[in-house]
Amino acid sequence: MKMIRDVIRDTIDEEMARDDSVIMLGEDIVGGMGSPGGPEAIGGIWGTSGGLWAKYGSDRVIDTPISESAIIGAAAGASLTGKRAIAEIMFADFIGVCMDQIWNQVAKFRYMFGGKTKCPIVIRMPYGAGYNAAPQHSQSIHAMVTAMPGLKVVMPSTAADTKGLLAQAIRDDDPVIFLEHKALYGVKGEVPDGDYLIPFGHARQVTQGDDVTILATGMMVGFAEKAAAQLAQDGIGCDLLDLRTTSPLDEEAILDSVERTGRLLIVDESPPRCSFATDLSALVAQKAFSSLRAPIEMITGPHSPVPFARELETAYLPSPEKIVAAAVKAMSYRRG
Amino acid sequence: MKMIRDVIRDTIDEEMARDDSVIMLGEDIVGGMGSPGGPEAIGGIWGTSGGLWAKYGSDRVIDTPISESAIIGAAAGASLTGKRAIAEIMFADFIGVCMDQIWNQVAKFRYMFGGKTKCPIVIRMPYGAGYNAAPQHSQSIHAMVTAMPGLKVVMPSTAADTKGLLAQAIRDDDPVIFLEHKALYGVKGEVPDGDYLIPFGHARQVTQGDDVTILATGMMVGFAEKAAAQLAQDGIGCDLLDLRTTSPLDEEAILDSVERTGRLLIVDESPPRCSFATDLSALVAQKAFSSLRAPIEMITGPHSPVPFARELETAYLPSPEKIVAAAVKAMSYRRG
Amino acid sequence: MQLSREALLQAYRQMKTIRMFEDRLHDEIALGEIAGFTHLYAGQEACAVGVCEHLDAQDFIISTHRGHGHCIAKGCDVVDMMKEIYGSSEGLCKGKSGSMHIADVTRGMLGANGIVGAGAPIAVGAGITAKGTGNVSIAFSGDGACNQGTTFEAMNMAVVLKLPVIFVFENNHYSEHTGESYAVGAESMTVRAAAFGMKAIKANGIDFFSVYEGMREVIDYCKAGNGPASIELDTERFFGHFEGDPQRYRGKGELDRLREERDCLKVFRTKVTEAKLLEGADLDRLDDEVTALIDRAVAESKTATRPTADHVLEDVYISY
Amino acid sequence: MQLSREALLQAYRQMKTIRMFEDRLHDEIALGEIAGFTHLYAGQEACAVGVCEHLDAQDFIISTHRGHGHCIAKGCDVVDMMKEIYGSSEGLCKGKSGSMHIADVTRGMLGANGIVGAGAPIAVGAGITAKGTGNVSIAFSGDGACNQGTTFEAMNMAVVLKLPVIFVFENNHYSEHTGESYAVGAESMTVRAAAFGMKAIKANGIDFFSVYEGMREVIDYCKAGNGPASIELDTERFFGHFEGDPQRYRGKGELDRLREERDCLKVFRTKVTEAKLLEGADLDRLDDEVTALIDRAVAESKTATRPTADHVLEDVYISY
Ligand SMILES: Cc1ncc(C[n+]2csc(CCOP(=O)(O)OP(=O)(O)O)c2C)c(N)n1
Ligand SMILES: Cc1ncc(C[n+]2csc(CCOP(=O)(O)OP(=O)(O)O)c2C)c(N)n1
Ligand SMILES: [Mg+2]
Ligand SMILES: [Mg+2]
Repeated sequence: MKMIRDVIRDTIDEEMARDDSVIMLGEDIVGGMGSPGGPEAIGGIWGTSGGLWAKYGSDRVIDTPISESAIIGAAAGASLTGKRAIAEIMFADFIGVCMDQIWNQVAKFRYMFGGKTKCPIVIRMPYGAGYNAAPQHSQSIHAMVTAMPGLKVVMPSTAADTKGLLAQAIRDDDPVIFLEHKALYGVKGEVPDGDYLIPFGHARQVTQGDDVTILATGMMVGFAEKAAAQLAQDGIGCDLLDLRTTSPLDEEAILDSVERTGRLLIVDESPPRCSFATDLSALVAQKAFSSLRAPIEMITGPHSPVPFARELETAYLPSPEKIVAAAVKAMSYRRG
Repeated sequence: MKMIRDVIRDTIDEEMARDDSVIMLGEDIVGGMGSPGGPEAIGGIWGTSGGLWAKYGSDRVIDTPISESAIIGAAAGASLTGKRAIAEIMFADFIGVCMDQIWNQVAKFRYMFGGKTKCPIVIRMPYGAGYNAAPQHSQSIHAMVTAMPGLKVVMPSTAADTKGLLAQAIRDDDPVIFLEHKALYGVKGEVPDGDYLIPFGHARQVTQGDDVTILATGMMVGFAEKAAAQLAQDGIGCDLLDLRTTSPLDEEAILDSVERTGRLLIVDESPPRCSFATDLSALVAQKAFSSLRAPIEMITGPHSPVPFARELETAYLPSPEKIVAAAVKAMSYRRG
Repeated sequence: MQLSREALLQAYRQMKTIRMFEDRLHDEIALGEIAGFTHLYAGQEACAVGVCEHLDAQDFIISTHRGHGHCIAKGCDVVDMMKEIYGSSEGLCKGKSGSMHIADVTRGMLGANGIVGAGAPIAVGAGITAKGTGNVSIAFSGDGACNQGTTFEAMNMAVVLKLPVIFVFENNHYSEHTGESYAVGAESMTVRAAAFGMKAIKANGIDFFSVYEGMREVIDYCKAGNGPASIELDTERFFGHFEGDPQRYRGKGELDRLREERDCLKVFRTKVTEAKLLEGADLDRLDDEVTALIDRAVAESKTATRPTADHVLEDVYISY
Repeated sequence: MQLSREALLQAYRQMKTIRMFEDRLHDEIALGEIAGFTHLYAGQEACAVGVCEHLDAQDFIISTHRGHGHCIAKGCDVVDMMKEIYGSSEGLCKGKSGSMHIADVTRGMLGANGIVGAGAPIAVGAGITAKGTGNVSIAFSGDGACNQGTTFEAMNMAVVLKLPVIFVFENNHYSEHTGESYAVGAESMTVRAAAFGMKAIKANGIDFFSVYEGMREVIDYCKAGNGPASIELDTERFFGHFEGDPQRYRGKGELDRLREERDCLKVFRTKVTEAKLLEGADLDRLDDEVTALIDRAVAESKTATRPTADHVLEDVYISY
């Protein structure tokens, strides 16, 4: 059993040991640079890089000033020229100060350069609400990056998946956005030893059932699992898929499931408009229309920033209760 | 009859004359600052600000260095403190270098500050493909900004709407993203004289029909109009709605129409994932499910950057032909 | 030192209010009473107060993630601030914002800000509003924030537009856990700011009088229409970067030494009493006053109304 | 001037190739043969060539929206470049990129770039790769791009990480229609760059030899492990900002004067012939060679294979 934050550290460690071209950049990922306590007084504010600087040195574990555009740009330039850079953006919310480098540079290099180059970069971004971290430190940005052609987007929900998907991300030749839910860092799970890779675009079947399909990622998977357990007691069988990667997307698993259940719930942490939830809904409304027996229900945040106060943030977030209610609604739907 | 670029200039002029607090910021919006030819040698690279500097002076028509974050930040700070700033970002594609100011600052001020302030800013952004301007100068960003709570998003398609919606945007107390399709600047149309405001959230009915609902915005409206004319000849009646604003959205008009037609085509210029097209699809799949008689069809760009070459860009974009084909497909659908 | 007795008392009251606000928050957070990320300002009081004592409600400031001190110094209601940090709907921002986004635009306080470097461009905009009115706009930034692209853009734009903007750099020598000497590649942020084409000076950020005098100089410069200026304040933070930070990046005994030798409140007390401008008893009275205020703020916050689910969608828009 | 005869001929060939490439494009664009936005480099040839003649394929450069000159100087295939600008699938980037994104990473050319200021951070990354190898990484930027936050961040980060990165600022005195004196608030971009903590020099951007010598100085400095450097090149652009620009921001007669007095090709020819390093006939021979090359490039481009719809989704990913 290992905490997800340690899985991340250990996986990076293994990949850095395996391949000299892997480097890491970010703010305070060493910690203590230029301070009396000295380097690695800390080892990353998320505890995901402890010990790496001591092992691999300043040329491979690179602490940077607060300059997110330069962090992504530097990781991109290094990855274009032979490295495999892992960039850490301390909070996904900071994508706003470095989006051009992600969207117009990293995501488009290969296309713009006629397929003659690669940019094997991993951009790690802790994301998500649940910490009362207020509007600028609580956001989920997976829709924004999933919308960007040229990026792959990963959202692990378990310790084992974190290892398999992160190793895959680092070895992948395409740019990968690796989204780590802040609330999951402390969660523990079994992790396979040795080389362990999970290919992108393959959903994980969490629970099986024939009544309702539930799609979720990241922290929402646990919420949906709780809801599914409750629903099972009430005799409603849930087919819960943890999508693992939003781009590429396991369309097949989704469509197969909906064809079986005829009902779809989508659980998504971000606000509803132009979201990953709408993306999944549209997929099914176009490609599995004839199987649908009820309206597609989306359980998402509202169209508002993530508020600070505990009561407000709780009201903002999806919850097992809201999922259960939506499932009951879908089950009781009769075409009018 | 007036070209849309002139409508924009004239509307800004009228609003600046009407209200001293209206100011304007952007790169080269005066043109010729610090050059031998002198100020207003140009008047904006899009021709949307000619003559305004001469009329209103440097304190209200503010030419800036190439610093988009500072442009939006400055417009935001001015708008928080009593001005109504109109910021021009020369191409919508440049949102990547100023997104934090739009997303985490402008959009969230009122919410974060407990509803005790306003930030009446208009951010004008020329967008869209069709000019062979290649991957970094051809994008449509309406999904990204529609997803952001706190912003209103406007996408006019006619000269008259440009006037009514821009005047509304400038007088609106909420932040507005005003998206101008580059290919429409030269399009002419009748424009009402005098004070003319179009409230946000009200779609424009372009054609009426009972067979298929078509939703479009910006340049896509003209494409859909052509398709509707062709389809009318083939006996297929299209209910074409120009949505005008994507946020707020005229849900009522959309749902009413789909309830009548039972078939929905969505025409959208951007890539498909987590897009405005999926947003509309999800709305209908959730709220007008029982009326749907065929899968919802989306005619969008593919999941790729906008390519440069003429043939590629043409293949990338939706077209009247693609819309016609999708309508025919929807009409011939039989639930299997 | 031409400050009146009232002005001196006011400066001390403000600094002490900030200190006690932060000390008390530190304790309450340790008790688990307060949610979210909180960055305490204790140690830097002479900066906020030395700057803001020059300002009135028509002058603008914008702050950082470490914003409580600036808010208090600019006149935000201390009880309402505390309620905000507790997440009450009676809070200054109705519980929507918490520590990191406290604002009161009616007092010219344009908000704390969770995005490092985001404030400086916004201060430029407030400078557009202030231009020609005799008022100024102040951007507070840290030694970490000064490396962010937005801060640089703002500095250049303020120079180009000749705006009355003052960039106040509070150099507390750390950005999170990283030493300033590592992250600022330049000889100093002041040398760098000067090269942008503005007046750029330094002052002693643990000495209220030094900050106050320095600010007078740059404010006069701005008000004379010369465009922006910057001032770097050498200062110290007494708590961790955020609450919970074990501060292993500090040197051995560093914190004890700072609290002993570089406490701006002690420095102030010594100066004014030695110069016989105020008596110790004057200051003690203020200490009591402030203690009562902070006690009341915390007590009221603990019982203040909590927000409810229907508030979530309020105040996203004015009309929608 | 310690350049060999071969080196001089090569420098002239490169500059002339750029000039004729651009002059020809100007004509073809006027004929409506070429789609999209094209920014011509003519006038600045001594900059690209003076820089790149120091480099080999293991050194990296990154360019701007005005990239043709840098591409040619760094060794990109001229015919393939022309085909790209014509949008052929035989183009260097298969017709996906056009003028604004031409790249050839195998030659260390990391791309023209349509986003002003985007290149400098990427050059920092190439500098990470170059560090310790004896190679360097070059970021070309304009007098407009030097005000972008990304450029500033890149400069500071390169200093902090002591990378062999050279910021080459081509000061052609205009960003689009705006004069450099307006948009750069600092005394000069060189003074500002120096204050970031790097060696910062100026050279005469219409004199190949001045650029070449200046570059030698900064490259030596970088290779000695001192970290980054910058060089500002005083230069001129001969065409509009983009093709179609009426250039009303120019002074009366300005363009004629520049073409007469500040043409880097004329300056080069005069210098090398007066110093008897080369004969006019040598250069004329190269002119003919280059004319033939450009003629061939255009002719081949006009008949080259066109891309088809099924190419749109190619090369978005390596595997998906
Ligand atoms: C854009 C952005 N990057 C990183 C962070 C995380 N962060 C918050 S405060 C901080 C350090 C700021 O240092 P400094 O400017 O010196 O201010 P201080 O904390 O010392 O007051 C960092 C890196 C952030 N909030 N925003
Ligand atoms: C982020 C961004 N902002 C604005 C533009 C539009 N633009 C393209 S080139 C240019 C001027 C650049 O000036 P300079 O850096 O001096 O280069 P030059 O054109 O003189 O070569 C501008 C404003 C852009 N492409 N990207
Ligand atoms: Mg600091
Ligand atoms: Mg220029």
